[in-house]
Amino acid sequence: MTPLLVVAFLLVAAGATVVVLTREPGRQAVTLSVYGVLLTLLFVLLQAPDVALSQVAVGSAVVPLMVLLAVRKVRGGKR
Amino acid sequence: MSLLPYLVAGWLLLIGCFGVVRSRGLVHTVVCVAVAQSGTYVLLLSIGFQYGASAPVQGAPGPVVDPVMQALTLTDIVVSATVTALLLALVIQIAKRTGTVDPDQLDELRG
Amino acid sequence: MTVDPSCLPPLGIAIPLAGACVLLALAKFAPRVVVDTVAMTTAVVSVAAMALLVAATSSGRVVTWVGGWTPKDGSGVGIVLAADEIGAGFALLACALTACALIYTWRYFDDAEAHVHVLILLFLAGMVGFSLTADLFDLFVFLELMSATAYALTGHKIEEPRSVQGGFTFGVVTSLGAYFSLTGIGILYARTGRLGMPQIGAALDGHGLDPLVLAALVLVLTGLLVKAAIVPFHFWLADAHAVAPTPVCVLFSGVMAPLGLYGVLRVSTTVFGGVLPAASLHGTLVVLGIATAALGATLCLMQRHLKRMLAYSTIAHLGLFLIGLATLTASGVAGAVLYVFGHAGVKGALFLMVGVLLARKGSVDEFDLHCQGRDARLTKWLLPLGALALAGLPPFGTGLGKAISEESSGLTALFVLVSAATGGAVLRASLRIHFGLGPPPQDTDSDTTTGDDEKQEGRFPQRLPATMVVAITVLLTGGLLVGVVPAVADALGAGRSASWTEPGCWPRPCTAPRPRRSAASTWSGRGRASRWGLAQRPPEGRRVANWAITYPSHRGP
Amino acid sequence: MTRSARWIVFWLGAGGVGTLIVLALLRMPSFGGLVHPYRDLAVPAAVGRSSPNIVSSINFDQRALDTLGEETILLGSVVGAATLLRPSKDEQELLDRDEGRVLEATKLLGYLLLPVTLIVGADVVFHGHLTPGGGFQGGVVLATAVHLLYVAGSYRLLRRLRPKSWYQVAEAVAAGAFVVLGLVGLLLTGAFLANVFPHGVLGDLFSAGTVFFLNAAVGAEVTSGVVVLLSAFLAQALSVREVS
Repeated sequence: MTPLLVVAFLLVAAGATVVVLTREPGRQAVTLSVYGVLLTLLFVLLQAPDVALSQVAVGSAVVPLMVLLAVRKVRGGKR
Repeated sequence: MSLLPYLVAGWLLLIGCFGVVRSRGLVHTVVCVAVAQSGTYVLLLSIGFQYGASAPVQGAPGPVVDPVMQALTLTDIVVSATVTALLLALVIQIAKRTGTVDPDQLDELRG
Repeated sequence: MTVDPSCLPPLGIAIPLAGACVLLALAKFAPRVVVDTVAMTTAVVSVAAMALLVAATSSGRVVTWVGGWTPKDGSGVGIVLAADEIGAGFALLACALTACALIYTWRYFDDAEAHVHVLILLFLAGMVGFSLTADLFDLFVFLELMSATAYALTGHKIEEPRSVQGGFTFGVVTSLGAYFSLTGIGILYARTGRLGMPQIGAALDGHGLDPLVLAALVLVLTGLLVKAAIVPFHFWLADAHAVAPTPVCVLFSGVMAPLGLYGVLRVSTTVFGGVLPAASLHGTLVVLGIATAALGATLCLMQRHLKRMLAYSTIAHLGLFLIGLATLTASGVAGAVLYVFGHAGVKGALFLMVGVLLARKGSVDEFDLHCQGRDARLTKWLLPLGALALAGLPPFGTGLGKAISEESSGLTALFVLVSAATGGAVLRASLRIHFGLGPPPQDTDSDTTTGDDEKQEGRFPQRLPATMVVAITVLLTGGLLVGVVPAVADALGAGRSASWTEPGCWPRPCTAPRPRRSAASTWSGRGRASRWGLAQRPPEGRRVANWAITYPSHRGP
Repeated sequence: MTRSARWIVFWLGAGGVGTLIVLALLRMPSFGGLVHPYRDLAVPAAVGRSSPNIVSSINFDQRALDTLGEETILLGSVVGAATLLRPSKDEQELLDRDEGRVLEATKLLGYLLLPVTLIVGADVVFHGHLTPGGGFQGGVVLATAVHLLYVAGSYRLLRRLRPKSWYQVAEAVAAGAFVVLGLVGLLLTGAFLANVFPHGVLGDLFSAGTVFFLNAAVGAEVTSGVVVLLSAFLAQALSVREVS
């Protein structure tokens, strides 16, 4: 196993842990987006360009955006 | 070392579940569900990987990595995004109706 | 004109899908009556297609390779759909219940354009696909399709806190379950390099149960057992089924939850049948079934919220179905499936009657409604009848199914107690509401969920719309017919159990002794061919041969 | 379920499942190995149908039913989320709010990126059978492009360019097209979703038969679906307010 792959796998594992441990939902949207990029890098290394494209579009843009909008609405509801 | 990919996949799945149980806010719960699902992407792609093989595009010479697993992962990603959207929509309505997103304060949430 | 039966399974998926697309395109412009007509037509055409399919399965399994990727030289890349009596029966049940739910819906929703109809039709496509697929990854896709549309339908009444919360719990729990299933599917792919269920089964056959296969089994079954609300995954069901719109409850309790059990049966026989010691699987599933049945029945008796009561009765019955299926014998399985069909009709009718009560009286609380139903002409007589049917009264399908499965499982006392308890709970509520039985109950227990803050559904009509009466009658009659028409039991194989134990039939008999293969045997599926009946049953040769898969020669042990 | 009960269930379950998974993983074929039987069948099958992007061939030809299911999940979720996020009886969509002030640089960037993203998105969709990407990825990019207008601070302009109900109709038509293409296969060859169109020359734009058309249908469906989805979320976050 190449060192690059090892690093990528460990980064993904660490990224996921950080996302789960981030309590504040607004900040979690940011960590989730970074985690999406880490996954994308891993997928590129795993020779999966199609999947990487999907992941970068969905995992680090659309889903975090929806999370942000939901957080905003949820906070607004509390006012 | 060759077990690392699978262990990472298992870790993602379990840490996601851990986050769901630990969660004190429903938006956080939804994100943790998405993290749990990302474990399945890593697992599927790792299973399909082959050293020295190229991406399954353009009829490259030599072996390619398993395209079937990549196709399944694509489907999986779509499922993840859509399920996240639906759950977030429900969270927005819960917040509106009850004024809270803390699972401990919601009497109807027994899971 | 004769229809080639192999085009029916994909049509079962395509018809509701096409109907949903048409409806969604028309949603903004079409008047309500057009929407209802299109939805109803789609459901009726689906029922017809699936009825044809059921008829075709009587002469053997109908196998379809989607996209025309029929295996060449025994190995192929495509997705296979396989319909046998049970799978096609479940697909037909899903279509028929959807038709009934849509009849009831005719005068029911008034605010939300056509979106509920679209979701119900997409849900139907998911259920039909789940019943017919023989590809493990497709099983996951259709499981997710059923789940995604189901969350949206559960939370549809967005003004009610309980409704959206029930939908959310349902969503989180079943999604996580499905991801465990997908992990198991991935592990199986890593071992066998296959996705078709019979192909994986052939590759696993005779290699013993190592931890990898065991883990895959547990993981795949987890998602399905969550869907079927089997203990310890039962808690979401009552929260979700009690709050969904009434017509949707019919589908949830009648066919969606039992489909989870059908998935368990299909996976554990087709995929793991060759490696799993039948006794240990049987033991585990029976224990789970007993716990589920006992817990569901107890909680059912304690409810005063009528829809929750029915939901817990569904949990109890799911436990009983699991016990029947776990026998893995011809009669046990047939009995359980018959029980599922009878239960679907009866439970559906009960849910709709509670829906009528809710529409007329504005409550689904047993205490609240005490003596309130004296003037209700329809439910006064039909609700007690439904309660008796739920308890397993003989002429109904529930009675026959219960009789067959209790006989083959040997747990007669449990079956009688559990079904009597659920029927008794509904009967108690019905007598209190319609005949004022007993003194007006006092509110003492503050812990139980009451049903008086439930919002009224529908238009609150002065006269009960004929469509609602028709839907209830059709469902109740259906539950009765399943029991009295011998052809139904026959088609399920209860009457000709001999054919079930023949090799080549599906589900594979797990009672027959299985020759153990030495560990040194290769990973080829050749030994499997005889067990699939290729050698013994030439008349069915073409169809069965489609299943036979040879493996690339480089595959090592 | 109380919090402590939840934890007990979690640790018991995680312990059991974790042990089982680790035991299973020890027996997995080693990472990066040579044995991939399904691939050995799928790659020649894809090349035989003039589809250089093998993943697309699997998604839209060999295992097209998976993709049909996947797109149906997308359709159901979009309809479901839009239904769940509809303004309830005590709410109204207020149109007069325009959100915040945006830096000129951000605005410019947004307007500049818009055409670029649209072109990239379309390219990804239409070369899906040739290069990495396809209907889904391109569709998401296209939908995101439309929403760059929001980044540029012009929510009102976005609303005008984005009549939600028409996108919903477009989504329904695109999803319907997938089903119709499948039924065409059934009519012509007796197999649902069969690849019936001429396969063309490997590497041409119009090659790989039905794959090209299914790709385009999915691209249209995903674009309109994601637009509907994001617009429902945007509306909730920005303009749906309770009427008191």
